[in-house]
Amino acid sequence: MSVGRLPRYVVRRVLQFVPVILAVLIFNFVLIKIAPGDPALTMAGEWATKEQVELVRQKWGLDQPLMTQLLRYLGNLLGGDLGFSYHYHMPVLDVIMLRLPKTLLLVLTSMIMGIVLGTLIGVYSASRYGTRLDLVASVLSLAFYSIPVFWLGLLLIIVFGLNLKLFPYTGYISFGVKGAFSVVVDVLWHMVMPSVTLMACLYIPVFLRISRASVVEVMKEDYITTARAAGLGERAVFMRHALRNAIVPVVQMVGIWMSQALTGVVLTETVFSWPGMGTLMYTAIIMRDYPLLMGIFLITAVWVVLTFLAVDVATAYLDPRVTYE
Amino acid sequence: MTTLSRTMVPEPLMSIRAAEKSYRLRMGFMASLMGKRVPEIRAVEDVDLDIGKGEVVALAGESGSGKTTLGKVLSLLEPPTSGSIWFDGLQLETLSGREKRRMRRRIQMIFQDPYESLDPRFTIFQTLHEPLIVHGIKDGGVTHRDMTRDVLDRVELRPPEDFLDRYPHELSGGQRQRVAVARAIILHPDFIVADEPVSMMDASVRAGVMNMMLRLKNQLSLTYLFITHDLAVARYMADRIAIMYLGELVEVGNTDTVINQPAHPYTQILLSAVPIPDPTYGRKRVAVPGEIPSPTDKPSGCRFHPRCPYTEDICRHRRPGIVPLVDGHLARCHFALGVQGGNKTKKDRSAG
Amino acid sequence: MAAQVDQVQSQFVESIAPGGMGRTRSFWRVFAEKKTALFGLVVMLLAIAVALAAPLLAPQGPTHLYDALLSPPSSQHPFGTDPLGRDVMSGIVWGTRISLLFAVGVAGLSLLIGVLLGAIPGYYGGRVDDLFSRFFEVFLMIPRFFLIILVVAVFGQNIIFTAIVVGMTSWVTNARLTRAQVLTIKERTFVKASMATGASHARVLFRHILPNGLYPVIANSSLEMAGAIIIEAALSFLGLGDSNHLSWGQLLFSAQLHIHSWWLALFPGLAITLLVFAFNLIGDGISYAFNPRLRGRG
Amino acid sequence: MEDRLLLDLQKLETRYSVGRADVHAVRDVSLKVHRGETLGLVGESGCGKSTLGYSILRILPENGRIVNGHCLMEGSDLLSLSEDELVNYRWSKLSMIFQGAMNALNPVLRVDDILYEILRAHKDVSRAEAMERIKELFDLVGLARDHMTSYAHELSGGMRQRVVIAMSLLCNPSLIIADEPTTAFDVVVQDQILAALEGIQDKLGIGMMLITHDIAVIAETCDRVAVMYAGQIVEQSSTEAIFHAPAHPYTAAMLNSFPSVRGPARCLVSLRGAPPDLTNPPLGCAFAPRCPLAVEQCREANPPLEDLTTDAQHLARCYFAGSDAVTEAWSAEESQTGGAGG
Repeated sequence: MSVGRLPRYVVRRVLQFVPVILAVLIFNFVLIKIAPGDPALTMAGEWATKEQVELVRQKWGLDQPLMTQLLRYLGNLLGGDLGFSYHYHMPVLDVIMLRLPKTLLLVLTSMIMGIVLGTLIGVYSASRYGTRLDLVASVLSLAFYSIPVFWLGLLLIIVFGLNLKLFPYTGYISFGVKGAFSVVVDVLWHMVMPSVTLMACLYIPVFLRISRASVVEVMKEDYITTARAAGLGERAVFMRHALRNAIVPVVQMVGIWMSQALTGVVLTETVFSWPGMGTLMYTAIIMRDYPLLMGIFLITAVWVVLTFLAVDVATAYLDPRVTYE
Repeated sequence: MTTLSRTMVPEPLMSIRAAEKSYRLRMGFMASLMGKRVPEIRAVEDVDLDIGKGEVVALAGESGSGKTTLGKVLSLLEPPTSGSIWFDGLQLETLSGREKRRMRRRIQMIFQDPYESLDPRFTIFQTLHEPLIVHGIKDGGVTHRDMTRDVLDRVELRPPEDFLDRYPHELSGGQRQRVAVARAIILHPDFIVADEPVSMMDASVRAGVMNMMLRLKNQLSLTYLFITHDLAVARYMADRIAIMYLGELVEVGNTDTVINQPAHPYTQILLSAVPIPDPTYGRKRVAVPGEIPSPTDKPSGCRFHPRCPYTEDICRHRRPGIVPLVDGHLARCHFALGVQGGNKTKKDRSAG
Repeated sequence: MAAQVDQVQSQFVESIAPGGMGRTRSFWRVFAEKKTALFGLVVMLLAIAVALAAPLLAPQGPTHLYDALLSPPSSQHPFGTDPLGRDVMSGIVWGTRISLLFAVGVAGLSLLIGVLLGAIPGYYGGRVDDLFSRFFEVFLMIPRFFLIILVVAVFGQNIIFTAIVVGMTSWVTNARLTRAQVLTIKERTFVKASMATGASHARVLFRHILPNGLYPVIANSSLEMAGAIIIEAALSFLGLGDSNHLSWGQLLFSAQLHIHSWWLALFPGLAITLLVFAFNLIGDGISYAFNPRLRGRG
Repeated sequence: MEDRLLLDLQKLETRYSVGRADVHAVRDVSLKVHRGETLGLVGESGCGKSTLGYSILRILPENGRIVNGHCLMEGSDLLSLSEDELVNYRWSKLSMIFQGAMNALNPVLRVDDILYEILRAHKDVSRAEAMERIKELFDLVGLARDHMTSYAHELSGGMRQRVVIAMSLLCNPSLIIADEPTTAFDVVVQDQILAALEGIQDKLGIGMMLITHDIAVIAETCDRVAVMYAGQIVEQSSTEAIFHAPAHPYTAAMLNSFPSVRGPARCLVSLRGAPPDLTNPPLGCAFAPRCPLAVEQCREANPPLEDLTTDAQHLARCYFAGSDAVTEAWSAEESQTGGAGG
């Protein structure tokens, strides 16, 4: 727990992750290269002549051996160059930077609300362990978790968008909105349905169940019995002894879902036409925009690594048995 | 020093010479790639011991003394890191895989926890049957079912038919341990390593299992290495007692001698710590500082010197060899003779 | 530690402590104590019955074109018809077969690969374990759904191929559960006892370790089936389904395009949710029945 | 003697519901513990001795309940206290040392914080005052003060058990119930813990109830002994009387089943069979099926806990109590089994 070791630990962990990211990149690179279809052909367009296709091939270095292509790609990466998107005719990094904030806005908002709500209900449910309320909470959470996000999204659109016309259901902002305040309100308005979908089908059930399960588990520990026997009131037992221990699995679950924040919401983004990373990835795949795809993979991998690291640091902070080793 | 121990037993069934078992600590993949030195634990070091045919030798010590590891090595569960083990004239490390498998028929093991040592998904018959299958015993004139019935009868689980098709969870702890003993004797072994076989039982059941094991020893001419942390149990079961501390044998001798005239300070302290089931006895408590250190970080010189009441300078830097006393009694202490003879003044520090 | 990321559905098995108990007889009793798990079982059996009886329940087949296009639910078409005049209920009835087969195929493949790949590092430990664990970790860093979309979009949209892809990307949870179980059970005394009698590695692994340790994998397989049904639906929903097989997801795909015909979305989605819910309940029940730690004290 | 009375258990009965059945874990137990006295409660696993301890503190698991009896602590009945009153009562009057200290300390809290928390729940103390008290107790149980700021996982098993003992003393209780405080420890550590407990008893003169299965521990530390079998007290007396003239065949068997490192080598007695199923306790004496003395009468009616003296100093639940048959019962049994000895 000594904070002094933290910087060294972070550096070491980041260094450890470099080969992992490299492995992910190479894997994706190879996967894309063995895919059927000729990217040069796709890029040059359907009506291109043979010469034009060759020209494109040469321009992008697609005629080089695979190894050379890979090395060149990695070399460019070191220089901060993620390549150029065929489809958007923009540098890959720029395309991603346009989309990334929108996904983060949607996902982080929904997730934070989901974590808070889910954990509160879960902990309350655990404190009433075995009661009817607890049973209802745990069955309902599983039922909601079983609903496909895109289906709930579709139903919400049909009911609240088309019929009741309460909320907008495509995009993240209405056309022609001006002024900071109006923009914020408009974006929030657009976020309501996608957020509700994400929270209802994923975040609330997941955090409800994990927090409930870990509190229930902790309450069976001997030190809880000891604390009770020692005359600590039920409240103190719960607040001081149970929660601190039960929070660790919840934090790890936050890490798991946070690590999937960028790509885990492709379906929700698709249903609500939210211009985020999910829809971008889908477009990149359908359009065979390989440089963009590689860029997305890279950003995703880095994101995953960072969230893992954050969880490890948080776990070591919360649980003295885990050290920064 | 090896020759000394050999004189103890005229016709040893098993001879252990300079046996050592060390483990490498697991470390991260990355760290091992970076070529960091792997830390090592020497769980057993420099052990010489002879076990005579028909003898019961108790191996006693605290947890962390390495007694279970030595038991695993002797029961062929794990190979020694160095040293040699001779069994009935054969050197075990030189055996081929097939010979080793055949050797397993002659060396069996009984484990501590009867709730753990039987596969919960196997019936008693399946459990007893397994060694017969593994060693390709013919299911002929005497059927496997007969053999299992016979061993159940020997371990006093009667009538055997009532037990064959039951599952372990339907039996009591004592009954399970009897099944474990039955499994150990079904192949007619010569030597049985019993690792704390009675330490998890209630006293009244424990006495029954101990008595049964002694009876089986006589009936089937078995030899036991009986591992225990309880010197009272060791005294009841054993002909000879060997005391372990931090991976070494510190004292070996006949049961009466070790119990009544211990030559190693550690043995004395162990004995003085055993409560006596007699309210009038008035035991003298010899306080010993600290607890047994971790085997990763053993003290220099005599392993026991930081906790020993008689420590002198030599103990801190020189590791004592084995000192022979009368009648095959050995102790690893610079002052073995003095301690036993009482020349050293006891620094009793009765607590309370 | 880094390997905590798991498949989406795995958090329900995470709480299963390694270990194992093997009272097959009491298993059903405990499982039946959980009414919700029984409900899941009933729904699953019902789904199987519907799948088997599809020719009786919807004799015209799922692709028969009726005259009524986009008709709302009526006595003739209880769940309505789609823009081509296909009966939605027939589609759901026949789609049950595809969903179930897909789920079983995916879970089976994932089980096979997972148990094999998990048993090796668990049993041998040491370097082998380090190597495999690292491999699992790297595999977990690849966004799974992303990869499935990529492979299916690029290499083709055959449903069997899709099942294989999904199965091959979902084994990691099984492998990690198996590894953890084998690692623990290997150290248990009854395994040591079997080794001491001279039993072979194969015997020890297949007769003692795996039978005692597979229950989290079994529980996970049920969740895996739930996940597979959702993934198939999701792929179809994105237009990456197999157009030769009318699955529930395919029905939803067309619903997306005819958003005013609410019945197109409602009924297939309900079917998916119900079956997924059932598999989740069953998985929950299995871990509950097998793991004494999830139950109360005493 | 009576003015020194601390705990007076009267006809306590505790049951667990398991499935549809009830396990009669504690049946009609009456006991007294006095100030300055250590009472040993001895019996084998499943005899109800731990349940008795939990019942007194009313910390039974969810499926357990006390169905009958009184538990008078310095005159007030613990069983009639409300949950709130009980919270204050626990630890300030009556504390417990649990079996398995390994898990009795919260792994994510520092030892001093755990202790401070408990002290604060009972007394209005500043942190500094609390730390003084904790230091005092650490000295008393023989723990170095440096360990105050440790986490549980940084301590050895023996040290953790000392922390748990210190914890039980925090609020100056008048009675401590120690449930198998030395089980699972090696003999040297066990001895250190026993020494610490004896030291506490000498210095503080409080009442102590020591629950154990080990009669050697009883012999060395207890003034009086109660022997439990199948949920009942079968014999109760001073330690000397029990060890020298056991009046119940079960006590006699227990005494003869323990090996010792001192005294003459002798054959050990073992019991056949198992204790009765307590979902359906037998009508007669619970020990009868395993007893060599059992006669028809034993199987038909449970013998009462009879006073062998005039002042309730030696009680035994056996029709043969006090006769020589009891002490000789097992020597006959030994020759029967052939009694292989060491």
